[in-house]
Amino acid sequence: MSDAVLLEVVNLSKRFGGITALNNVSMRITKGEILGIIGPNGAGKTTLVNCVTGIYKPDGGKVLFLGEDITGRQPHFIALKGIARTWQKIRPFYNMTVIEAVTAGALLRTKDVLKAREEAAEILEFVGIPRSKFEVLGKNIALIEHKLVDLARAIATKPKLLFLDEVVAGLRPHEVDVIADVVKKVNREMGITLGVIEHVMRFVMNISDRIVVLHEGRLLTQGKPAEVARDPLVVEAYLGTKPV
Amino acid sequence: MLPSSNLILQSVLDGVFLGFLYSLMALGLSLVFGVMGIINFAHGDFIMLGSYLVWILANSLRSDPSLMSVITVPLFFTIGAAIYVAIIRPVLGKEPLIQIAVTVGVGYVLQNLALMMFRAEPRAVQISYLNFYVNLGLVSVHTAKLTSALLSLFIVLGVHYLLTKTWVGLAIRATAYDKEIASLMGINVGKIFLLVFGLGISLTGLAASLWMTFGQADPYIGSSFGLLTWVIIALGGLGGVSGLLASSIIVGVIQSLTMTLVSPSVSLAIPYIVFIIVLWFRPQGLFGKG
Amino acid sequence: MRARISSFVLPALIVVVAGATVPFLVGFNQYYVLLALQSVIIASIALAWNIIGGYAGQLDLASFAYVGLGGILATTLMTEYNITPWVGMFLGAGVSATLAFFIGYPLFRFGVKGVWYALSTAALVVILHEVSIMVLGSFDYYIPFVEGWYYLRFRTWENLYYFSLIILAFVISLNLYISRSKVGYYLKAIREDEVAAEAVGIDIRKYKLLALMTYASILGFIGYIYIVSQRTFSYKTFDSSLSVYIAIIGIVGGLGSVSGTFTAALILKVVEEYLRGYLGGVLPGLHLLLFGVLLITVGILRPEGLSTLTDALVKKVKARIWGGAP
Amino acid sequence: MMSKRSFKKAISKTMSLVIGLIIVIAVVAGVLIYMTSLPPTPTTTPTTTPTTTKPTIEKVKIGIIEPLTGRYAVFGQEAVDAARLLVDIINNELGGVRSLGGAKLELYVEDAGTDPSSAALAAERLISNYRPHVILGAYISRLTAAVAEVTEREKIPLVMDALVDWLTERGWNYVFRIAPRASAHGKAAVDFVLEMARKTNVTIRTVVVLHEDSIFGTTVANGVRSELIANGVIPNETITYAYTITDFGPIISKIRDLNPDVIFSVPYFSDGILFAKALQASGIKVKFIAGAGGCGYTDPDSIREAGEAVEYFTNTYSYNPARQTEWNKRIVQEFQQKYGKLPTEAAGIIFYSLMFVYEGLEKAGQMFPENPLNPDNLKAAFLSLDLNDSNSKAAQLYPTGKIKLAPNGENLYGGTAILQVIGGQPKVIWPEAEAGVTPVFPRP
Repeated sequence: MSDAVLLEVVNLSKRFGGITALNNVSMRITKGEILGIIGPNGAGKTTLVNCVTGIYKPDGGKVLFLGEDITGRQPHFIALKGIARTWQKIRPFYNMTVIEAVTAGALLRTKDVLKAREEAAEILEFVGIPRSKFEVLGKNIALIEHKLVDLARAIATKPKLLFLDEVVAGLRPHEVDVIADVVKKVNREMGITLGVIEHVMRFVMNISDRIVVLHEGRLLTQGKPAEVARDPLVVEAYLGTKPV
Repeated sequence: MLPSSNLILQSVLDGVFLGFLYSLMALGLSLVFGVMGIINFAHGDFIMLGSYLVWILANSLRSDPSLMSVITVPLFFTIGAAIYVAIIRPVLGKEPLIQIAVTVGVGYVLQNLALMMFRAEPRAVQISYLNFYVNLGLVSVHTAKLTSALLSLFIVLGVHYLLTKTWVGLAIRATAYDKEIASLMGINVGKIFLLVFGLGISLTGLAASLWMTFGQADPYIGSSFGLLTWVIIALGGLGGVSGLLASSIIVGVIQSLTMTLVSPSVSLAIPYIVFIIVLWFRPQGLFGKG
Repeated sequence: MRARISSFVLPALIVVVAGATVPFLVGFNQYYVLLALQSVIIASIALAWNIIGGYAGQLDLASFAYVGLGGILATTLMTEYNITPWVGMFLGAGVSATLAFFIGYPLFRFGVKGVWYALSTAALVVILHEVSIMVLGSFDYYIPFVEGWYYLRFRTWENLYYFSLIILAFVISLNLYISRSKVGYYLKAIREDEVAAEAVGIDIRKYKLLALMTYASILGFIGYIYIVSQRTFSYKTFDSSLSVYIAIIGIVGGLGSVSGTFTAALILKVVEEYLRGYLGGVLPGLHLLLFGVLLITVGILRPEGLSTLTDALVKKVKARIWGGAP
Repeated sequence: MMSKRSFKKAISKTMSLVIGLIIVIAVVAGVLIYMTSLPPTPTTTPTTTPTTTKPTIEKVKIGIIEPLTGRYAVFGQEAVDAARLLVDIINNELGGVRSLGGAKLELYVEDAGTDPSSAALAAERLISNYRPHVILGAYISRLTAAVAEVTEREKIPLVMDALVDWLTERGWNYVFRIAPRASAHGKAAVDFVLEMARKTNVTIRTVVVLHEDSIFGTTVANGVRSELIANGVIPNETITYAYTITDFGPIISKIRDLNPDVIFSVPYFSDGILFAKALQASGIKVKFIAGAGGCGYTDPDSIREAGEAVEYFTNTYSYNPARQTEWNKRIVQEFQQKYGKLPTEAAGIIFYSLMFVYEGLEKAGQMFPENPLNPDNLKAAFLSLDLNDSNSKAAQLYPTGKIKLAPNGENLYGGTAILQVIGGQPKVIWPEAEAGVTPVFPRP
């Protein structure tokens, strides 16, 4: 694992009306790691990813990817640079078949549709979608399959960095384990750096190399999973705002 | 020949009156779109249907069209509720294109139903208690228009009061804000939707009664009203009664001035051009809650 | 590779060959030939709409803005400057595509979509309608009778029909080609979810604009054929209800389905003509009323339109031809 | 872009050869079959009518293409009603076409729809199904043009009931128009007003032309304007509006501002009623409102709906329902009996047009006994007629009482009557007033 910085976020801020969703957040993601991004509801996790991937234009600060300033660029440009993502609320292509949806992702790096389809098939098999499902329309598959297809679609763009936004939300425990295995495989076998936004602590602690904690739009702390879990600030943030 | 300042003043006044009526026409659409997220392309055609109904009623009862609202409002509420159950409910939450397709279908049916029943010639009600002008020196005021403008304003403010000050209004606004949270709070979202769609359609029945005090019905007025009310919503944004009134008056005045200063043949082109350009620069104000 | 090429050229070829036999089958009865011509024109327009409406999912209600603009330009060039429509139609396509660019660029740039896109395009037709009243006045412009291929104007309808059949074939292959190409995948992804599409690297503005301009230029090209089949043009050529009608065909046929849209265009045109011919005097507007009902039914019960039926049929035919492999 | 290169590469040589071969074969075969099958098709044999040359002609087929659906259906329906009545009268009361051995007329009705596409289809269908000897239609100019192209190709005489001027100016060989052209309506309105102004010593300083913006309204209004200018009166303002106008407010404001002495108005239908009522409500004093173009103001429906508001308004008419000739009184009465309303313009035009066709057929039977229904013979017969009240029923139905066609098919004596609403009744006041009626000018 090299220590080369892949993504650097400097003093990033984002406001919605009177609410500050991100307040001077600075952080780094290094090449090859799995970074867990956690925090209670409304901590600004998704906003952070949205600002990095160009969905939102940040109000202040910088986003550097491989040293290049990509602050406020359009999402498709950022995707082309090599940052992909999945969505907290799944965003499937309902009226396209599974293979078509992933092919659309693969077409970012090639113009040849047949080649893209082959790549898509490989990736789908890699994440564990059987060939028999390839020609099924997006609206006819189960939630866990949606999550995997979404993931495959993002991987198909051949990203250097992939953000997973609450990828296991709504899944049953054994399904969470399936996703955890796939995510680790993506990191190890494909060499894709991952930013994992998560609510489910067991999942994120299990797979992450390192964890950053956001709270009320600020960076609260960061470190190894075990350290973070013991940090009193984190415990307070979680217990204080979200009585479970 | 240069238009006199009198003429301009008069046109602006006419436009303002028309604008108030437009605000009533747009109110129902705004409610349905804002609360339910339903894109109703048949809204104008309901005004058309109402106008014919008023034409029949007023001529057979030999009475003023505005009084016909006593009949049209409850009737249209029922029609609206029925259409909600039969046609709108199945497409709730579906992609916009499907909603548009379905409501365009409803509009098509209404328009051609009217064509079949009433043929194509425009119809005007012949009895109106208010069809005279009052001369005020610089300008003169058409009493029918003044009355419909005042009544429209009154109703728009009344609905605003209903939405802001009553429990039902609160429930409606909560539903508009977030369906799921509203239903968690014990609000029957299905009932609210039924109510809102019924209310939206009944407001077209009311607008039609006022419209027929000086306008005429024809199977095709629905399309121009439909587009015009959408333009008003686009300009005014959702939610605010003041935005609705302001944009209605702007559209009314632009239309009126175009008619006197350019040509009545092109009275729609300029509001539409304004609409398209506003869409470019204020898209954030147009998508409501976003 | 071979299967791929034939898969978008062959269907068009079949349509041309089958279509070319129609005049012979009806014994050159001008009524049926004209009906076939009008059906082919409507089908071509609806299939062009399929690119922006079906693939890219933008509910465009401005088809006759582009048909009218391109057609009126080509016609005027012919009547005023004796420029052959063979040139004029391409210029018409260019002008329509230019209009599409100036409309589409800001709309897509500023993220106007969904209902607002539909309304903007509906407004565009009305604007052109009213502007053309100012420019053209309220006159009918009759295309003087000059026969021959140079003018693409004929006494009988066969030649124009064959010509429009070739346009239809081109539009069909273009549709099929797009649906199998990168552009097609991208447009469909945009239709399904613009945000997700952009996140996988699709420049949604560029591709939507590309779809819009392709659609507009086909319509601008067909414009002359449409006007010459009408014999006159006027401000009424910018027809909003026909523009909505085209979108209805696309939706009833099934978004993005070539066979569905084609079938819907033929069926609706024939039903319309049947009702006019047999019931016209009895119940005016009946066919439009039926279309409205059809549209509601499709919207509620079968959002995929006719496409499931026609696609199954096409698959069967394909299986016959290639012995199974799709 | 990407498509071209991969496309080219992708087509293998054999594939392109096969495709090319199929296209060539299809085209060659198509052209060959087309060429060889040309002669026997009906489309290229228009000169021989299917009727035999022997004198036993049992029926003469009359086609009528009118808009029966959509916006213009009101007019088309009335025209067809009128045609049905007249065919009835001709067959039963007049004994058919006597010079053709009492051949009966047979009417074939076709709906022109609302646009040129459907009108052309209607014409093709009517001809391929029935091949009428004469066709009438189609009220709206665009629809008529689409029909005329077809009838011209098939050499079937088309008697038009559309009034717009240009229809007789296209060099078509088989079109005829008995009815006065649109600009004649405008001219008549101006001539009448100027004549009355001279007689009553009223000075006209300001004139406004107000018209609906369809091609018909515009052509009539152009007739008004050119006649005004020819007489040295420059109209101060021309206001146009779409006849679907819903609110006259802004126009009334403008008229108040201009304060005209005379308004020449070309309404379409109930926009006239709406305008009259708005003008009445406004209290603006205008010396005279002269309508032109046959619709609105003076027809019975308008008077019933607008009441007081249209008192003393005038309008020009292609037809004069009050004309006191034997046949006009008779047909108006029968129309009223059968349909329960007075005939308006749309019916009137069909009355005299169809009666003219009937008299033309009689003439053709006399002139060309061996082949009376040949289109060129029919045309010759039509052009040779010189009709007036004493020798013709058609002329008795016509406002000017005279019909004679010019070589382009236009009636040389095309003219209109002017009606005025007096005491809630439409009265003919110009060119000759009905018995006991004097025009009211200016409005009191």
